[in-house]
Amino acid sequence: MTEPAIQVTDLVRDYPRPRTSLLRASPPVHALRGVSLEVQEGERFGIVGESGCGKSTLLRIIAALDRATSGQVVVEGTDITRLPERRLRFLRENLQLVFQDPMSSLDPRMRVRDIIAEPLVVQGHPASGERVRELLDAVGLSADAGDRYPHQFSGGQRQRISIARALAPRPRILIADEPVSALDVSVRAQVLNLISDLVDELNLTLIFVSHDLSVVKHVCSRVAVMNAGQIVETGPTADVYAAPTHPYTRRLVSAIPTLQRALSGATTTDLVKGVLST
Amino acid sequence: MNTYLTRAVALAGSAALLLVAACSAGSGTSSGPSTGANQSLAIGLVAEPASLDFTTTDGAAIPQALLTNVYEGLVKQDESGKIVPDLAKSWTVSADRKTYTFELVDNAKFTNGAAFTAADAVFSINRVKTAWTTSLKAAMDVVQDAKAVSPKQLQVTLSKPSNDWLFRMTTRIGAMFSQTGVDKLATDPVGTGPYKFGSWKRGDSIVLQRNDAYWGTKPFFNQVTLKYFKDPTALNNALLTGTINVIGTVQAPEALSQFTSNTKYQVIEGTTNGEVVLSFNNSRPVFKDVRVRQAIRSAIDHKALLDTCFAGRGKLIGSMVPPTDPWYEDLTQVAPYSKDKAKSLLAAAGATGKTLRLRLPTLPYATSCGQVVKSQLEQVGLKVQIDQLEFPAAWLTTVFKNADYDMSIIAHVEPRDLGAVFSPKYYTRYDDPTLQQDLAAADAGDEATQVTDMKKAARRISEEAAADWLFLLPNLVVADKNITGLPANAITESFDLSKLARS
Amino acid sequence: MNDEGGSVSRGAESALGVPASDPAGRLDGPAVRRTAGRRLNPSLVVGGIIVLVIVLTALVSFVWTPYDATLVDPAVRLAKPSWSHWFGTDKFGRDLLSQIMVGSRTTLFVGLVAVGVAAVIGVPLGILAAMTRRWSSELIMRANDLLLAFPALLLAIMFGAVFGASTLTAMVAIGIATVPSFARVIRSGALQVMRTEYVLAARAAGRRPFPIALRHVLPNVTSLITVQASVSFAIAVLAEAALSFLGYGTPPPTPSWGRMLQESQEFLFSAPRLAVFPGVAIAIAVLGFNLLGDGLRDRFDPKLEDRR
Amino acid sequence: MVLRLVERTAVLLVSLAVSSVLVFGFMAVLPGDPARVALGVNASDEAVAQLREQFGLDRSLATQYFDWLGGLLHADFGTSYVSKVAIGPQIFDRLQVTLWLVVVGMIVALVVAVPAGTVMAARHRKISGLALSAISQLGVAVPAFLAGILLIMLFAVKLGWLPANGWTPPASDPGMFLRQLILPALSLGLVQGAVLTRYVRSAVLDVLREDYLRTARAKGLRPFPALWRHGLRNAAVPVVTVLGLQLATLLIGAVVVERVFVIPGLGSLLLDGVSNRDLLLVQDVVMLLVVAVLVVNFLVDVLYVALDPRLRVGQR
Repeated sequence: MTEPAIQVTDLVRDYPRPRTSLLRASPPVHALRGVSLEVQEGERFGIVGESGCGKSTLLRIIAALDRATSGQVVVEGTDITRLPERRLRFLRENLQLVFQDPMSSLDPRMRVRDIIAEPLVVQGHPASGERVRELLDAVGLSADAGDRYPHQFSGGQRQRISIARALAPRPRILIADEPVSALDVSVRAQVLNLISDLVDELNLTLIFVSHDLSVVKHVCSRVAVMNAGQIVETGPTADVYAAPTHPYTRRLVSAIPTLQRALSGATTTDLVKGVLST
Repeated sequence: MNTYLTRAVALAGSAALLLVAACSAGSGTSSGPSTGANQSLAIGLVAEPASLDFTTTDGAAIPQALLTNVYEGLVKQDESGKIVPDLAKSWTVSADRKTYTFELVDNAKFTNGAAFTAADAVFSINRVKTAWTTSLKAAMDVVQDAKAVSPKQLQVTLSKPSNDWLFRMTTRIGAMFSQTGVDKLATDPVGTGPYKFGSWKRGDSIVLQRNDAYWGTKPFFNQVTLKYFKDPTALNNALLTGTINVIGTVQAPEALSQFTSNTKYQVIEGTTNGEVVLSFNNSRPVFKDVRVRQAIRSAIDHKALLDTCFAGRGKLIGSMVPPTDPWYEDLTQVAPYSKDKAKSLLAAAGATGKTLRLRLPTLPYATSCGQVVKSQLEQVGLKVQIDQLEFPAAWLTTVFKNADYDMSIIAHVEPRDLGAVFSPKYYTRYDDPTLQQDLAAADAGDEATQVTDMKKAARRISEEAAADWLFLLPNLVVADKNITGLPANAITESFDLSKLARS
Repeated sequence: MNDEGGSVSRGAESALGVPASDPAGRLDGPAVRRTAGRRLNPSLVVGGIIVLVIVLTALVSFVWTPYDATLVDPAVRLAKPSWSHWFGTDKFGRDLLSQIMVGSRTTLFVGLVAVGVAAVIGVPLGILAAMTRRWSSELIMRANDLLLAFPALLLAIMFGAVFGASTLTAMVAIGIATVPSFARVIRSGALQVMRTEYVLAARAAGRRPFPIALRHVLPNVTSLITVQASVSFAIAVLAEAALSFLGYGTPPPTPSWGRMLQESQEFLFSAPRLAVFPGVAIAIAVLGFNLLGDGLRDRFDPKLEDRR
Repeated sequence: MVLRLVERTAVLLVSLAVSSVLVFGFMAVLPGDPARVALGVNASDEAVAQLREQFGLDRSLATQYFDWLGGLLHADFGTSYVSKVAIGPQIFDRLQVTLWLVVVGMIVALVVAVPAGTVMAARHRKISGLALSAISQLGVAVPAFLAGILLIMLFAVKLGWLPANGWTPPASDPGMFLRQLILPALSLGLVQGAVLTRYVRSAVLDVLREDYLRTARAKGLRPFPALWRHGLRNAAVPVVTVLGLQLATLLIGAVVVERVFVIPGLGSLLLDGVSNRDLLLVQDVVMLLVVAVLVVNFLVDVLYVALDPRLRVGQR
């Protein structure tokens, strides 16, 4: 293990804001203000923070779906920060994502079979029905699920389809962006366990993002706490959970009882925030 | 209306104009009602002029409004078609029929205050050759010299005898202008007539005011508004709701029933000069064969056609002569309706199954009649393809100028236009030396010769089927019951307002 | 999301983007989702039936009409409705029912040409505007605004003057004038699609922009296209009637409801039925396509669900 | 906000410039030499050449364009090739007429649409709301000229209450002006109102579903007072937008209505110009209409910002 799977150095992402004055440029929105982190191969790394703290932006830059204003992202030894899209093939094969919203993450006009096979088709692998069935099986869906459309599935099942799609090109890195926060409480654990099992089984590097410290604790060995575009604390999950050093982390940890309550139902506001931040 | 309307077609275009032209009576006779009433009248017409200057702008709309009302000529036509005095009290013709001497009225004055003299007449006649730009000016080419013998005597010398010239002097080219009043013809016409130009609300109406300094019998109405309607239904509605008092031009004869059944209105039906012609392009090989032309004439059931596309109003004619011309003869039986004859003629000519392009101007009567013609011709084994060309611009260029057509339908409304229409230079491309000889003889001879020769010419084009004459447009006028002085026939270019009155 | 910026202009624009023909005006909602198992709404059913009837009538008219629709028969002109002529005849003695039947072909032709032209140009433009970068997108939408300033009827009249009046030229002009509303609506829909996570997933899988447009964006804006097409269809039918009234519409002898209405004018008093039949036909057709559009929109737009 | 105004103004100016090039270009590629068209089929080449010189058509296209544009900026619309009369005063006259028609038509549309749309939304589950919806659907389906013809038949010809057509300037006879204005304004406004009604309905429905209105109703306010106090301002935003767009439709709808009611407005001027091939006149009128639409869109945009406090801040 000579090099980290992902190395992020001093990442900054500003969004322009429309001018409101003739004379001065408007101050930009600072989504990321100098984020650095390292994820080792095979590690399960959690990122936790409130909605709007920059988690999603960070993930997108790591996945080369967005571009940094400054800073550097190195994935498996390659600096992807300035690479043009056509030279990102290795990244597209080795790094996949699972998204938060089970409603929006699957194209409603495609059959599940085609959804799962999409990365394979795009990357020129022979899109064998064999592989799709294998993946459906791996995420716990029956083989005939491939013939159906996403709207015929529940939220939890859709998330399983998302996971199957992410795993299709046999990636080495899996990024999960709040994969369970939009799900019913009853199925959250199932999906979490599925991710956890698959990561073990396939020996993946996992980056797991959540606003919910307790969920992260359940899955990840190491965690970074983000607030307002910055990482305020990094460390083994257990340590951070047990002895938070940063005031913000302390607040998060102390809020867990409330979160417990949230888990049992009163999640509307959180969810709305979550939806708005994406 | 554009300047490029030539001769007959000029008027033809706006079906209306022709329909309306009212005829004028001798103004010397004092049969009109007394003036002094401060009454006004509104007349609904169809085509609005684009300009008030008919010396540079073609089209029937301007003389319809201004001739005999604002402008007067030396002579004019009465309702029976006879040429009678106007600004000339009398005239004599020399023995060689080349010199005309006119005695002018004494007290005529232009509305700009200037007196009308022989010098103005010379100026007006010469100005046709120099300043006019419309194609109608050609009728003045025959004039060799015009001179003022005295302020009230005018002498005009022609280069060759021409009956037609004096007749043309009753039309717009004979209009008398003031030497000091031709600066703003397009917007401020100056003439000697019973009315003077009042105002013009473009897109809406022209107002004429009574000329209180008029030399002849002053008109009854103090003010006449000529209101223009593009839409025939709107025109009818305007009369029904009292916005206007007279429909000068009924464009939708089918709608007449609502007036005939109503005692508040009078409907006047007479004739016009407007022959609705199904014209053939005689330069096309298929039409060089007289049998094809005759077949088409026989194939058309004119009575049914008139009933269908003009509600049966109008008159059937067999040649290019309206009943108001002295040389009129009923020629409708030259080519009686017979499908069998048409079929056999076509078969003999080997033209059965041929496709003909009927290129119609976008005018209501042409569109209507075209569909009937198509249907009737197809029943005898011809194929007809209808094209619509926007009138005036597209039709004039394609059909009239370039003769790129097989058949067309248009009303030729200029008076006495037989010779002009059936000529090799015209869009009919009708090249017939015999006809030209007859016409030349008619123009040069005395009045009796003229009638004989014109009859010959009219019969010849009918027998040769130079075209088919679908019908003669009727003069359909609807007015409030109490309006008097409306002429039955419309055979001049103007809508004569001078004799109108309210009883 | 890097176009989170210019929200002011976007907001204003997408609201402006609601075409004059988008009565519910909710096209910027997440119409990209499909919800199944909804009960049929009355607009959709009624509109669908009307449109179906028109299409069937047009099809039937190819093989059968009571009479030849262009056959002139002076003997029966202006006949009142009877067993032999259900709707009566016009001044040429042509059977009105046959003309109405054949006229439905013209109506469909009119709509198909206009909507076809608008969709073929407008849909790609809208998608392009949604997927390209700010300045080029801005350029497309500004050009679009500019085109919007050239009213349809005006374009049709000018085209008629230049190329000669025909149904085709008039409707190409109407189609071109309809491009902006298509482009706007499709753009706002495509922007929504571009924000979805399945597009992100496709990008993460390495899909390039063009395949994304084809595989994901286009299929997911088809509902918008259908709605817009249906509403534009209604507008085209109205435009043809107006153009016929002005003399720039379908030339004779092709039967057209618009021209029938125009020709009926001089009979308003003596035979009003001549105006009634084509007038009602036009109104029903427009109603049908509008209802269909509304129905489709309601069906595709889950936000509207709680309104019903 | 100031910046936004500047930006919009810049866009407007560029749009105006581009559209002037388009309009000029379209006229320039029209088949037919304007001078020949004006003089007619039989004109001699010399006469055509002379007229070309007189109209300045012998100069380069660029010179002609800038000359035309320069004229427009000084409100000089040039002289008609056909009637030889200055175009500016004509356009100005006709524009006044059309503006009356459009503005009053718009007022009619608003007076119809706002209450009807609000009722339709507030009672969208009730019979009265559905009935109104059905009526508005029918209204949208009727061509404006047909509505005009029907109104004339009923109110002018059958009942004789109002004149069937015609136009009197307000200054010369205000009573007649109003009587003649009623029917055309109604036929323009009712049809447009039917379209607008449906926007009002959907805007009000949106507002009705907003939380603050639910709160207001929860507090016991009845639906209409609740709407009145809280909703209409918010509903006004999309409605104003549509209204702006409709103004363009109205301008063109006026062309047809002017024909039905024999009103000497801009529309009839345009149609006459087209059929007379009075190219410069057509060019001027088209340009004027395009300018009007662009400027209205601009104003709507500005108004939009003013009406919506959220947008005023410049952020969501």
